[in-house]
Amino acid sequence: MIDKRIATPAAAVADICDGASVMIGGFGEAGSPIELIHALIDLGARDLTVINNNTGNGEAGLAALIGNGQVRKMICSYPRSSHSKVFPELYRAGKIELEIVPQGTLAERIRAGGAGIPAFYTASTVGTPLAEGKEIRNINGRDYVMEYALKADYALIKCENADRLGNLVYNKTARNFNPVMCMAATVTIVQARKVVEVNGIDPEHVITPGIFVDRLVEVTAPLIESQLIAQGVRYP
Amino acid sequence: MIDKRIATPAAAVADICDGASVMIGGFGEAGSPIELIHALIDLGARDLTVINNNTGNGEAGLAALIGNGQVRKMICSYPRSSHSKVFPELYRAGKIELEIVPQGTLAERIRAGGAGIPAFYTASTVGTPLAEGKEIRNINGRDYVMEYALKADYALIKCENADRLGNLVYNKTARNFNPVMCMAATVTIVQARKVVEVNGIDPEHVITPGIFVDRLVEVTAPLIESQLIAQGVRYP
Amino acid sequence: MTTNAPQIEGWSREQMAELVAADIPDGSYVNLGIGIPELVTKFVPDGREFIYHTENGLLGMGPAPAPGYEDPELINAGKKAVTANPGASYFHHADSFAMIRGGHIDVCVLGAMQVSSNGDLANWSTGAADAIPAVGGAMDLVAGVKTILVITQHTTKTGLPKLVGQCSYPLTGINVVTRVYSDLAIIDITPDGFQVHKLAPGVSFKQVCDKTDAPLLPSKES
Amino acid sequence: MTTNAPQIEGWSREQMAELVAADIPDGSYVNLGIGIPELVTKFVPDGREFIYHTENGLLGMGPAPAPGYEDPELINAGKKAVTANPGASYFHHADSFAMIRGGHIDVCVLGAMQVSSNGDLANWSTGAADAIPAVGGAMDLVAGVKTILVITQHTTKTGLPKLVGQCSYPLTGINVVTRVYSDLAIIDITPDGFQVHKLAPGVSFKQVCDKTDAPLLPSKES
Repeated sequence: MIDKRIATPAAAVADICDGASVMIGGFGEAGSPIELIHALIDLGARDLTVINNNTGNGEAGLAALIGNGQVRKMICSYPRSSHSKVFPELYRAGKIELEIVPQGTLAERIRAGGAGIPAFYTASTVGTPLAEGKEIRNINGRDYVMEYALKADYALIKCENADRLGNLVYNKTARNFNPVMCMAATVTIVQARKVVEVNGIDPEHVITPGIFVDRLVEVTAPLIESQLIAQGVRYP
Repeated sequence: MIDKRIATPAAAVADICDGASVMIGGFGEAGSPIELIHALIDLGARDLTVINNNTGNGEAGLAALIGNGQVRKMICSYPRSSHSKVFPELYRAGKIELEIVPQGTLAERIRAGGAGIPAFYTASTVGTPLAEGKEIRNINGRDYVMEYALKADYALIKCENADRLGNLVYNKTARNFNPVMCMAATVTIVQARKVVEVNGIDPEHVITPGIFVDRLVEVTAPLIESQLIAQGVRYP
Repeated sequence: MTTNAPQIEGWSREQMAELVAADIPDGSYVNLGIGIPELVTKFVPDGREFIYHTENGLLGMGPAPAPGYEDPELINAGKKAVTANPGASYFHHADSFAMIRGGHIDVCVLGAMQVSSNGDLANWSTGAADAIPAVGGAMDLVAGVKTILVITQHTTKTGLPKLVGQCSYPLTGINVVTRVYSDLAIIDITPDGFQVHKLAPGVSFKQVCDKTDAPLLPSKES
Repeated sequence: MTTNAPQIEGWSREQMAELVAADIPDGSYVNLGIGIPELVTKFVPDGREFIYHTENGLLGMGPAPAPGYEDPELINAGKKAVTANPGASYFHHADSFAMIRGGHIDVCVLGAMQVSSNGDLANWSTGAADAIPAVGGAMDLVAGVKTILVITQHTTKTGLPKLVGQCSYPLTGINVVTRVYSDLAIIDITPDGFQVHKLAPGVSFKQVCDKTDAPLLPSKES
C-alpha cells in the first residue's frame, strides 16, 4: 500500500544535506511550511540554496533559517518586506548571495522545471537590468528573454488537506507557489493541516496530484507567522 | 453587471468569419462542444483552421464540420480513430491540410499561447521526422526542439457548470484540452450543461477562472457523440 | 524646471484615484499596485463592475475583512488581509502570471519613481549601491497587462520631476505606460512624447511644464 | 534470419504482460499504451500497488465500468470507458503532459513496430505514402517517462523481425527503450546492443537470433 505519511517533520527532512537546493512554498506567511523549516533549522544543514518569493519575516520560519546562517544563496523576487530584517543585514554584510527573479518568471521557471521544459521565452525584463547577459530573441516582432527552468533537490510545502497518496488541496491564497514547487523538486515534503481518508478529496478538486508528493507530515495546528512576529518569537 | 450569457449557440458563434482559426475542446467525445460546432455548421463559415486533438467521429460534431467542407486545415495529434472516416477521405483526396503535433506538445503550445510564452523547448520529437526543419538546441547536455505558442481567434468549449462571470468546472476527463484552449483564444465561447448562481462554484474548485471566458451558452442536455454514431446521425 | 517653487495645490490622492477609476471600462479585470492605486476600489463609478486580480492567486478580490475576521492565508500581493467576492477563484502562481503575461488582465495601475516620455517605467529600485533589489511582480505586470496606468505625485518629496526624458533609475519596462495620473495633470504617452490630457483645476500648463523634465505637449482641446 | 520458419511457441500475450508487471516496482506511476500493454493491469503481483496515468487527464485510472455504467466523459487515452479509483485526480492536458514530460511517470509500457539495438522506437507510422500520420502522445511519453518498456510480438504477422539494427520506419524517439518483452524473450537494450535477459521456455538463443535483425548477446547468466 502506498503511504507517504511520515511521523514527524524531523524525520521528513532528515536527509537534507549541506549544499542542497530547497524550494520553500508560501507567499509571505500564506502557505509557509513553518514546522518543516524549523525541522530544517534543528537538522542544521548548511550552505543551502533556497528558493522562495521572499526572505521571511520576523525571526521565525524562513527568516530564522536565514538568520541561523544556513542559507548560502536566496533566489527570490522580493527580499524586502515590512517585517524582514534578517536578510537585509546579512546581505549588506556580504554574507548571503541573492538572485533576483521577477515573480512571474520565478513561478514560470519553477513550473517549467516541473513540466520538463528546459527553457522558455518571456517579455518580462526586456530592456531592464535583469535581462543583462541573457539571450534576447525577436519572435513575431517583439523581443523576449530566454529563461531556464528551475529545479531543486527538495521542496518544503504547506497544504490544508492531504491523503496518504499525496493528493493535496490548499487554503485560499496559501496555494501560491506550493503546487508548482511540488512539481519541480526531486523530493517533495509536505506538511498538511489534516490527513484525510483516500476518498476524502473529490478527484475533481485535487490541486496537487499525489504523483508530485514524496513525503507527508500532519501538522494539525501550524504556527502562524504574524502571531510569532507580534509575540516577538525567535526560533530556535 | 458582468454577464457573459448568450441565449443560443447560434448567437454565440455568429461572428466567426471565413478564414478564422478555431480551437475546439474535447478528447474524442469527452468535452466536445457538439452544439457549438453544429451552430458553426449552420453559420457556414469556411476556410477554417481547426485545432483539436482528433478529427471527429461519425458524421456529427467535428466530423460533420470537416465533412461540410468548412475546414481548410487541421492541427491535431491523432487524426485517425475507429469511427473517423470523414477526415481520412478528404485528406487522401488532398482536400484538407494537416499539421501533426504530438499531443503533449500540442497541449503545451496552447498553454504557452494562453500564458504569454511565445516559444519553449521540449525533448519530444527530437530525432524524429516531426522535428525536421525545427530549431534544435542543446541544454545541459540534452537536445531539445523549439516549439512556438499556438493561439486562435476562437475557442469552442464544453463544460459542466458555469456562472455568469464565466467561471467553469468540467466533468471528469472532459476537462482535457478545454481549460488551456480557454486561455489561448481571443474569443472563448463556452457551452455549459448548467449555469449556476455566482456563488454556486466554490472559489477553491474553479478550474477555468472567468477571465478566460467571453461568451456562455447553457445547453442542458448536450448530444452524446457515441450515441449519434450508434444511431447513424448525420448533421445537418 | 524649478525645484524650490511653492507647492501647487492639485488633485488629492483620492481625486487621482477617482480619475483613474473613471477611465476604466465596465467589466475590466484590474490589478492594482500597492499604495495610491489601492484607492481606486473606492471610486468605481455607478453601474460599473471591476474584477480585481491579485497576483498571489486570487481573481475577484474583495475589500479588507472586518477586524477579527482576517485569515492569514487570504491576503493580497501587498500581504494585507483581504476577502474574496462571490464568483472569485483561487489559483497558483504560475496560473496567476499566465493571466498577466498572457494579456488577460485589462488594466494595471502602478506607482512610479520615474516615467519617461516614451513610456519607460522605473518603479522598483533607485539603483543605489546599498539598495536591496526587490522587483516582485512589477516587470511581469508591465510586460503583460494590456493597459498600464501610472498614478503618482508629479514630483518627488524633494521636488524632483518624475516625468523625465529618460529614466535615470533602473527600468521596470520599456514603452509600457499608457497614461500618467499625477496631482497636477493627466498626461498621455504619445508617439510625440508627453501630452497633457487634462490639467488639475487651478494648475496651468506652464506650471506642469516647469515640473516636468521633458518636452510636454498641450492638450489637444486647449 | 528466417521469415518462413515454422511458428515457435513462446509466451502468450498474457504471459508477456505478466512478465512486465513482475518487473514494475511497488508504488509506481504507470502509463499503459493501447493493446497488449493494457493486459498488465491483470497481473499486478500481490502486495504491489500501481497507480495508472492516462494522458487525457486522469491519475488513478481504474478498470472498465460494469456494462451500463459507462460515462462518455470518463474515458482513457484509447477512448474507452474507464473508472476512477479512490484517490484519483483529474487534470487538464497541459498538466497531464507536465507529468509525462517532467519525468514524473515511472514506467510506460508501449507496443512497437520496430525497436533498434540502441533503443530507438518506431511505433506510430509505416511512413507509407498513403498513410495518415497519427502520433498521439507517443513521442511525449518516450521522451519524458523514466523507463520505457516495450511489449510486442518478436516478428510481424508476416514474420519480419521487429528488433533491428536500425529502424526503417519513422522514429517515435531515439535511445528511449530500456527493455523489450517479446513472445520469445526478454531483451535488454545495453550499450553493447540487444542482450537476452530471459528466454521463453522451450525457445533457444539461436531461434531468437534467427528472428532478430541485429546482433544479439546471450544472457549473462547463460
